[in-house]
Amino acid sequence: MTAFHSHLPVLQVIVPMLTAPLVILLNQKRLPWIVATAASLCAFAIAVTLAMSVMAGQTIQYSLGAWPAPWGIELAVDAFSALMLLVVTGASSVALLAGAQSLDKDIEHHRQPLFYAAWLLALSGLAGILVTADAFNIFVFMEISSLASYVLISGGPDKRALPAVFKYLVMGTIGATFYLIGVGLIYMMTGTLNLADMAFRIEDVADQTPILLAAGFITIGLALKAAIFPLHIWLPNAYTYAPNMVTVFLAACATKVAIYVLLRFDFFVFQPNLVGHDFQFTFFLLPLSLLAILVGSSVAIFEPKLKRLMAWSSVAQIGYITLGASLLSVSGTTASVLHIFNHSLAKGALFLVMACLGMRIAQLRIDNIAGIAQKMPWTMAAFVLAGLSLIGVPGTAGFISKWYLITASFESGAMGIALVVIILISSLMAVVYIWRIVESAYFRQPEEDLVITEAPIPLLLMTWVVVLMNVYFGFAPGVPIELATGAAELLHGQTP
Amino acid sequence: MELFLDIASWILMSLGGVFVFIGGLGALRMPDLYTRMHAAGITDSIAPILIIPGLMLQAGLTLASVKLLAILVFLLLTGPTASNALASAALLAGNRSEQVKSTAVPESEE
Amino acid sequence: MTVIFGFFLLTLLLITAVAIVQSQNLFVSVMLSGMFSLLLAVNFFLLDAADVALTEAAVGAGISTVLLLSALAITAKHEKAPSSSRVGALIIVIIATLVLIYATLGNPQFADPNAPVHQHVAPWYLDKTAEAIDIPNVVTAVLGSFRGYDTLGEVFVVFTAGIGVLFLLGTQPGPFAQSNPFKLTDPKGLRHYLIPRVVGRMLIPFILLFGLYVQFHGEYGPGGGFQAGALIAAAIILFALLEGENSALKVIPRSVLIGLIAGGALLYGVVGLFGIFLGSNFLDYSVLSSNPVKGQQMGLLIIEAGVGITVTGVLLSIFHAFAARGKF
Amino acid sequence: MELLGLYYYWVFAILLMIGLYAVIVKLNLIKKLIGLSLFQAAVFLLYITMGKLEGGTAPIVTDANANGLFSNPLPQVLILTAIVVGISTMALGLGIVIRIKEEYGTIEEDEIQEIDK
Repeated sequence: MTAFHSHLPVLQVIVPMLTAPLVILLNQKRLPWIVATAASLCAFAIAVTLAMSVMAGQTIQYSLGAWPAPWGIELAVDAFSALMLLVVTGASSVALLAGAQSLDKDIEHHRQPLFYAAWLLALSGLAGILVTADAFNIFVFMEISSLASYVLISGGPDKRALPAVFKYLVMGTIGATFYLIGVGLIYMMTGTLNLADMAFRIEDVADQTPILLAAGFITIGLALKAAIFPLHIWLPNAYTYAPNMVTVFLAACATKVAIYVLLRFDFFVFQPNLVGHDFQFTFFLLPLSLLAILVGSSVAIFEPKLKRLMAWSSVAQIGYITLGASLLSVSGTTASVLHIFNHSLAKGALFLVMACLGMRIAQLRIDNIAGIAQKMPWTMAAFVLAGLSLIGVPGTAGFISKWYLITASFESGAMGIALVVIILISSLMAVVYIWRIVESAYFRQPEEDLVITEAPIPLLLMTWVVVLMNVYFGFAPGVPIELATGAAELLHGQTP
Repeated sequence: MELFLDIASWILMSLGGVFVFIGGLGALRMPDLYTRMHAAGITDSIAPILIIPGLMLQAGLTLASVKLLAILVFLLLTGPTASNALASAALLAGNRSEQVKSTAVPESEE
Repeated sequence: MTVIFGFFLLTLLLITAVAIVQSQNLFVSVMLSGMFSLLLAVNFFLLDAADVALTEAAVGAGISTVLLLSALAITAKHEKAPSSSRVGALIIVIIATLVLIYATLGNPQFADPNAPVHQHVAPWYLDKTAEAIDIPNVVTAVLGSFRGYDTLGEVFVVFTAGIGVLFLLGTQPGPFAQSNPFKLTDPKGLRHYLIPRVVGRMLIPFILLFGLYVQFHGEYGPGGGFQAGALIAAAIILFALLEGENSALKVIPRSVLIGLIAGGALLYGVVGLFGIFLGSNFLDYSVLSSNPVKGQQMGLLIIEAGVGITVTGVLLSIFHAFAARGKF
Repeated sequence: MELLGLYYYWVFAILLMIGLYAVIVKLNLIKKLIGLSLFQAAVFLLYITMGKLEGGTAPIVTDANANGLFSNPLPQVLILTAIVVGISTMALGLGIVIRIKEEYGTIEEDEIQEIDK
């Protein structure tokens, strides 16, 4: 390992972070976009390098300021964070590469430097949460990423973005503050902020009541951030009214990072140490996940607005992720982590298609896209493939994680059959809502003559790259499966 | 000498406390804005003049005394200014006292 | 004595909080929340947190009151009367409070030297500061060096808020500026109000001086970049209120403000990067000088300056953005 | 002293819930933000309370008190950061509220929902 190599965990965060102040100083036409894209690609390259090191069996640790761990802040990259880093930096890079025209349409030129700076800060905030091993540091970076995403969403062309983002701001702040209370209570009982040190010292705490309280606060706070049913109410509007490219970026990774922190705390810190912590999973998370899946899918079926439909489908998909985790087995958690990855691919592709449509149509409603497949054949073909991945048809990435989820459900005994039935029913519901769009686009006659053309080439190209990745990871899912298994074993305290 | 200083400082501080209390009572019980401000002005002006020298007697000839003196000067400058600004703002906003209805109100200070 | 004082202040805090929520007049709410912050600051001081008290006073009673008032000037003065009763929410909140109180009964005893908080990492900071950094204020040492990465994050939170407000509001007067009866800043300032103007002008240099004192004395006493930034921004906001916003913009134009925002944040980051270039880890200041202790002190000085610069820039930009929305 | 310690935690709990109540119940957006800041202030109090040490002083070590007791500096550092985060959120929130007022002409939540229908 070279000297430069050892600095990668911190560079992952500070490359986009320190580029942000540079970006606001640039006001030539294309320069902010070029610099931001370059920084994002650089972060992606770092993430790939880190993932390769992790797969080669290294655990990467880094002490900031050269102060040793429980006193200074430590960064640590393992299989779970490496996988998430790939998702986050990949989503940001794809959205930026694809989005120059789309963002030009949504954001006035003089506001663009500020917008791209906020984008980079959102990226570095999310990356910062993923690499750090310090509970309070997570809070700081969570706030950077949240504040930056409020800014990004508020750039939406519709005025309804503003109330939506205000609601997100209020609920996000409550979530972060709950998390802060939880961390404070744990600190009070253990005297440390380092996650590993915390897990080690919680065992010795005599009175567990404050720790239980802390677990409650942290779980609720992060559930708010992750939009876990029934705390999802900020999500549909925020995703719907954000600029299209921002939706691609945030839908692919923002809530998932909150789920990452939640899983890390629940499995890594609480599960081995708290008596009765299993109940939280069996009696709260499991039923809520099922409700999320069913409610999210049913609302999506009747939703006329396309982006809102996709957002409700995200609520359901978050349900799948938490369902896998609530099975409390290595295979369940593997399915959960894998679904984080695959759902990002599928939903990223779908929102990219929405962005393609958004370039040509003002109002994205099901009725407005009648017959559009004749005019935008490539876009709609991409939609069909991505939709198949979302449903979980064999040969796509979505199938792999659904398969793992079903296998894990069967392992969990008699209740498993019921779970499998629900998973199948909700997949059928996904067929219905994807079909409604396909039917409108392919088989309905346009109301008047549409004078529109195919989406701009860079956008379409990136859409197809992501769609083909869906197919590729459907046939060759080796890398994500290896990282996801590694992550699950890590979370369950088994050394791989 | 020590005892004398102590007694003097306690007398000053207690007197200051009494004025703070009177000011607070006035701010609650007076009929309209201007008379209330008049009462509140007591806590701004006479109370610090009494309390801070009392504290300075306790501190003796130290850096703390110098800081206290600076605070006193600051309070004596800003308190009346704030009252003035508040009163003229109230006047401009059309808040007239019951008692001074007949008094001519300046058009504007512009 | 401390016990009585503590009970008294905490009860006042609660009463103020209830009054803030109860009042329908938003101006009253804002002024009360300024008082709330001052009371909270006094409470922090009683709990030996001098730095936090200073910050809470500067931020809560100073900056956030100014921001809220400028927002009120553009939006609304009164809250609408509530349409329906909210007994349900009240009951839930009361139950949650009782649960919380029950759960805190398991907390370690207040101020107990054997509590885990005082055992594990805290003593190390107290010892190590004297040895490795050699400055009196341990809070500054932890803030700037041991947990300097958090503080870097904090600077970027402020930075994000600054660019966020600039992104949302820009520098144009808003549509409500015309009909707005409450002018935040008269274009001509308070030129015709003799007493506030004279006294205000007299105070500005002293506030600036105090800001610089807080900035550079942070290693010896309570204070540091953030508090100093808030104070310096307050002085310039005062100038803007007295002389008109345009005069303030002549002194520090918008382009300079953007430069301050970006420059302070970059300064902090670059000091961190020097750690990497000089062969150690990010944010390790020891390598900045041949003597590690001197290096740490130098690093702290520079990063505190970076924090101060960014905070000043951001707070002023936010103020100008709000003020421009209500102009004319 | 022990009672005072309990009272600190009670005040934390009550303040937290007063803030939460304001955020949930109040329809005025600025009032919601004020409630949010009360909510955060409660957390500041929790952290600072736990850092207090019997007989301690502020953690500023000079020659005069080198062997004395000091309160825990770490919670204070964390809260310094949290206060800054709080004011940043408030500033951004107010920016959004101003834009909402300009677009909708009101900052009452129910009226905004009425317009959006």
